[in-house]
Amino acid sequence: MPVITVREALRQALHELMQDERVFIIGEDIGHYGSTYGVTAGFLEQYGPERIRDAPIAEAGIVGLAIGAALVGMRPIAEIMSVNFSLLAFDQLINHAAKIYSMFGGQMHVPMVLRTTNGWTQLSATHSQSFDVMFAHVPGLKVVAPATPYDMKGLLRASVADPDPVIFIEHTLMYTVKGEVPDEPYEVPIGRSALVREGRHVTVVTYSRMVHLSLQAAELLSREGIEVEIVDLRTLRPLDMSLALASFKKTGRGVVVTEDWQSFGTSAEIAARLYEYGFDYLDAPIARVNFKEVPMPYSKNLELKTVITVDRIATAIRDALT
Amino acid sequence: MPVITVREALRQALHELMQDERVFIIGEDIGHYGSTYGVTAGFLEQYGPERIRDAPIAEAGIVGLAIGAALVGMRPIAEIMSVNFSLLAFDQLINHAAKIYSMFGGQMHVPMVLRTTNGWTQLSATHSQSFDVMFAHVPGLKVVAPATPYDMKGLLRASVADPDPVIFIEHTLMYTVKGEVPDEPYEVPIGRSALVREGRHVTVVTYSRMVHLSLQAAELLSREGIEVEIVDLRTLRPLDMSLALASFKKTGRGVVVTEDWQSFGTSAEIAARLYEYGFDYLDAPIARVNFKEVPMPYSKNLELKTVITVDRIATAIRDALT
Amino acid sequence: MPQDTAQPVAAVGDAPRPPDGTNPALLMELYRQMVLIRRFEEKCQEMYTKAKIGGFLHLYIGEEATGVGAVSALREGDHIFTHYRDHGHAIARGLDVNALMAELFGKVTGTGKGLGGSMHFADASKQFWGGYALVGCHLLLAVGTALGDTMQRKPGVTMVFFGDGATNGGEFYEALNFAQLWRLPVVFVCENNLYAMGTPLEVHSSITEIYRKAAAFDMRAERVDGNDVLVMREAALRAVEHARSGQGPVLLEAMTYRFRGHSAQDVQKYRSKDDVERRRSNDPIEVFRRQLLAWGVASTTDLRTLEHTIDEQVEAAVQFAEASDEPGVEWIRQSGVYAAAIAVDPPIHGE
Amino acid sequence: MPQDTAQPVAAVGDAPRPPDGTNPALLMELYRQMVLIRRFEEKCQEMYTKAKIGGFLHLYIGEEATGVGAVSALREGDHIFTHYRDHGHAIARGLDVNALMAELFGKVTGTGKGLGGSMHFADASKQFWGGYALVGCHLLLAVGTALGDTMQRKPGVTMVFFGDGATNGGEFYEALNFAQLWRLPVVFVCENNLYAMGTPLEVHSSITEIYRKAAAFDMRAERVDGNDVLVMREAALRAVEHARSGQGPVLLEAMTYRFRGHSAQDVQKYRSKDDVERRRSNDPIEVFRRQLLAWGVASTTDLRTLEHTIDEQVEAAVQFAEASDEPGVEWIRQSGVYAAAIAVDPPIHGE
Ligand SMILES: Cc1ncc(C[n+]2csc(CCOP(=O)(O)OP(=O)(O)O)c2C)c(N)n1
Ligand SMILES: Cc1ncc(C[n+]2csc(CCOP(=O)(O)OP(=O)(O)O)c2C)c(N)n1
Ligand SMILES: [Mg+2]
Ligand SMILES: [Mg+2]
Repeated sequence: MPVITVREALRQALHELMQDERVFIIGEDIGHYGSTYGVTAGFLEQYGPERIRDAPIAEAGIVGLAIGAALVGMRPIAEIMSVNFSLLAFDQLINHAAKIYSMFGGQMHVPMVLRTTNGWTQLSATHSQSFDVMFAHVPGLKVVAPATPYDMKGLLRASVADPDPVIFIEHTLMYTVKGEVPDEPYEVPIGRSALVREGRHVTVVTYSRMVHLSLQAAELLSREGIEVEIVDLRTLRPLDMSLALASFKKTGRGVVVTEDWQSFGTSAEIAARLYEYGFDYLDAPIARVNFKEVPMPYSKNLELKTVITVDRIATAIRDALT
Repeated sequence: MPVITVREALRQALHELMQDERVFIIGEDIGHYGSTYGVTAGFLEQYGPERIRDAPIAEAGIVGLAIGAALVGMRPIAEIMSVNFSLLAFDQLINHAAKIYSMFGGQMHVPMVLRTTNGWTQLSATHSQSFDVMFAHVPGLKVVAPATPYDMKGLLRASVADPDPVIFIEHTLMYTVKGEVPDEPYEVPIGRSALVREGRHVTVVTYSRMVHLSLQAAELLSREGIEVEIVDLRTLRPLDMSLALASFKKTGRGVVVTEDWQSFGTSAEIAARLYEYGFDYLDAPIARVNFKEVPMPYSKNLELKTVITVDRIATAIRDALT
Repeated sequence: MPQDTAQPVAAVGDAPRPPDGTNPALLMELYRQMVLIRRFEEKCQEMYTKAKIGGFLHLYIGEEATGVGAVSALREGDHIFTHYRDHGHAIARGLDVNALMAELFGKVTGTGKGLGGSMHFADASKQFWGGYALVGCHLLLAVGTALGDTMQRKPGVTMVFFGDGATNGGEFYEALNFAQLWRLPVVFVCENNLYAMGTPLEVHSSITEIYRKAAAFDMRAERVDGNDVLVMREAALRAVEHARSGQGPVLLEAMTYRFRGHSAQDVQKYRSKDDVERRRSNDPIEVFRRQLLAWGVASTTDLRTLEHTIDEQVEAAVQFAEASDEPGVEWIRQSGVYAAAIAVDPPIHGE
Repeated sequence: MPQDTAQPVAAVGDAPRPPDGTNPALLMELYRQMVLIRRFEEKCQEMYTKAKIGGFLHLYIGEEATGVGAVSALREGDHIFTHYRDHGHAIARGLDVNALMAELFGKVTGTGKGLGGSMHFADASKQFWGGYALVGCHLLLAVGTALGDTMQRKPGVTMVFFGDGATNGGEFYEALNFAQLWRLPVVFVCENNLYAMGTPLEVHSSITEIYRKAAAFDMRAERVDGNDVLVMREAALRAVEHARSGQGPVLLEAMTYRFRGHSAQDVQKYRSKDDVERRRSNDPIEVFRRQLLAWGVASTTDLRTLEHTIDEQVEAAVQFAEASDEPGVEWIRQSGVYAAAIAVDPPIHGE
């Protein structure tokens, strides 16, 4: 199977999806500029300005228009280049996209996808956040955050095919991550977690970029005789805990790694579920590894102390075993 | 001590605060209309339009202006009449109010308060939500959600006196709740939970309106010989778990009651902390009582099945003991 | 230049005969709709007092000419979005009055199966995409359907209703910019009833001639007398034609007035009884009724008969709503939340 | 009427002598600031390439006349807000160049102790309230300081900078409405450099004369040549005077152009090298330099000496930044998050 980057996998998926006339892309700087992270570079030239819609800087508008177009049979892919800007579209996402199906008694539905990115690299406090927990909290939204090129392609296709609004979360530091991806079209189902590494001593539950850091930590620890099992959630809503719980029953020890602030963040729900459903197998408190709870500092030195490193994960795993 | 309603307690606090020339109130329909929930009724007449500022329907604007005014020495109290509309101001709250102190290296701070309301009563999907978890997740914000008239007055005063941005969450179904409130000014400190009922069998951790329903459930259960201890968190960020943990060490059993969706909601963090820090005292999984995870239906019948009732709390407590 | 696109206030229709192109049947139909809205709303108030209806109730009484005139300019295939004050637009678009009353009663036979209530009337089969309760935020959805239609080469026009208060929020301006930038077929109808809840127009908006806000986008705009159903209809026809022919969106500012409070809770401190009485003397239904009689379109008996039929229709709607069942618990399961619910293990709380 | 408040494009300052009220010292000061900005920015680019500076870097090269001219119209007690492209405004306001470079290096001697970086220069002591990175959203804060000043009967004027791209987001309009509604002393300065990142003006905005957007609020507005520092200054003086005298806010649209990419990452696919070269021939610094020489304000030697001093100053700033310490870990504790941190038990994660 060809080995390609996350960026390439997303491009493949988008090219395939653009074969469907109902699909179009709307977002800032996706066309003339050439795409902030290169995902849609060349698309304007290939598909034209009607289907690659460079939008004004109006995030509420981008999402609102996508919802409206979805109501009348289109399959819009809206892009908000950084999740930090998505706060401006929260009303459209939470009060509109997430509600329309249910509030009108199932008469209509909103098959739109919002592609957006988490990420950081000395971008300071307002450009380095994750709002995963805010999206995942909202019934009516589906929330997908894949980690591998394979899942990126398969889940993006599944998201666009899905009749409900999907928040599709990428990561700026993951576009160059490589992996095997079949050339042909395929879908990875929304709402299914994946076992990405087998082990018997401890269960790590994680998703998105932290899958890769957890894998690296596991490699380190393997040399110390610690065998880590890793579950990639892939989807946050609905949340499939079945594999994580199965693993936890085996290991009795859990570490949850999520790239957001700890308090009231995604790791709280994941840990709470492990405790609730894995109660009889609990051998130790479940550890949580997260950002330090501060607005991200610009200074590289401090930033690296705020974010999650392979070392911090490895330490948390070691601690969980003692 | 005089017994007054939550509404009266808030009015007292606001009248006292208005003695400080730096304080003003900005929000929709707080003046001419007479205030949606009556809290500022008569204020326009008493303090005039310069300090009781009826704002256009522009929630981002209301919060943004409050931030700016706070920077130059005012003590703005912004009001968003329903938390459901606050999504429109999320960027101002999260990317601005919460960041300014830290991002500029402590040069300036934002002493503003946002008063807003949770609540429901056949208001359907977009007017019945709680976003407590979203606020509580954000370092840089302080998040207060009192339950009693006494705490409403004392915490509102503390919030306005605080140099940092505070989200002050009221509840539309609580304005008529009564309790003892001293006439004179006093403050209740932000970040301190309270023990509101002593018991020895089970610990209920909750806040805001659910304190009252939990108290009612406790009365019911008391007749069955079950003595429930109840901790009112009062503040969500920073989260003071000391009393809850002390109680949990005694009872080994916990029930978390929060009026929001369960998945990725406030109860997840509260439960996770009980598990983490109370691990050695755990006798049973901690129960969580929440809204059903659906957009709120209008139909009264379904709404009552979606929200939390005294009965549901009582049942959860009984279950936690078996 | 902006001012070129703006028209003076149209005069109240006091012409000696109906305008060209309005035949008696059409005139009677407009009258029927206006009266049906009025009687429906009066019944709602009654049912609210009896606690048959809950939540917020925003009545359209006094504004009937605006909704009826505007919606009459649309045809099948066109789209409507509106706000929480949506009863009038729904009835004008021909939504089933039984289903509307059932919706208010929270019954499964309601337009939204009782899930939405007063603020969320909708009928997808009529492309009446619903009433929305976040002031001004639905305008963006309306621009979206217009975009979708355009991309699919469909001839539909989208009409969206909102109040004067909705023209200060950012979404209003974002919507106008998108619509004009991409020349989308949207007719924005601002119902200027002089108040946003209890806040007077001049207190909430830096300019009080709302149509002039379109100047920021070089958008065609017009202020019209929304109290006169025929004037409103003419203006809407012009606007719809402009939009449908690919010339871009239009902003219509309809001058109107609500005779009741903002919602059933409103005690109306912000205006006097006298103010309201003065406006009532210009009741759009009375004005139109006098015209119909003067023009010989109908006799007093004709109108009485019609009004009687309408009363019966509204009464029947109440019976229908009363007799209907409540929605089932599937609506508070995931199957009521998603078009394609996904089962997971352990299940989502609430299953 | 809206058009009355709008002025024609002011002509490029090609007058045979400097305008009244500009003495040689002032002219030299303006020139010094422009050159300092240019050299500072060039040095930033160099340091970015050397990885001394990280994150996003948005240079002000080509736009110096706008920021310098506008800021020169302010006095002590006035306020400034700006966007992420904030270096020029900070230097024009007299922020310490050493501290600015240290900020870019992420050092504790930086204006924001190294917490903010390039996008977040600030100096509260100069009421330079900072650079903000959410396009258009800081305009509301600026209206807020103006409100605060007004309520405290202080004579301050708030000036806020933003780009052409920022005039399509809802916050821009909300800000203008609040400012005009309450007649607040705000000068909105739109730096129209014809692109929002890589999206051309006519692709993102339904009208390309940004100043005309003020018509929606009856706000005074003017389009000026932001390439000519004296023209810019004159317009800003008029606007500030208007605002300070209680007549309300003003929107200035400054026509300008950036010679570099949007940020250091930009490969500028959206415009040709030729386009940029053509604009470079009208470099605002060169234009002003020629004027100073022609007017006899300075000799070539004077200017060279000045430029040399500036080079040394920038070099010294690099040395200063390099030699400074990194911020301490207290900034990633709660004490670095809150003006009044509250200790709780168990402590917040990260303590
Ligand atoms: C975003 C938002 N803010 C505030 C409200 C509360 N609210 C509901 S209706 C209303 C007044 C709207 O006035 P207008 O737009 O003039 O419409 P009208 O009710 O007069 O028809 C307000 C403030 C809301 N529903 N949504
Ligand atoms: C709300 C928001 N949306 C998008 C962005 C990404 N972004 C940063 S600068 C920019 C372009 C802004 O253009 P303009 O306002 O013209 O200012 P200029 O950079 O040209 O000075 C964009 C889209 C952002 N920072 N904030
Ligand atoms: Mg109104
Ligand atoms: Mg620009």
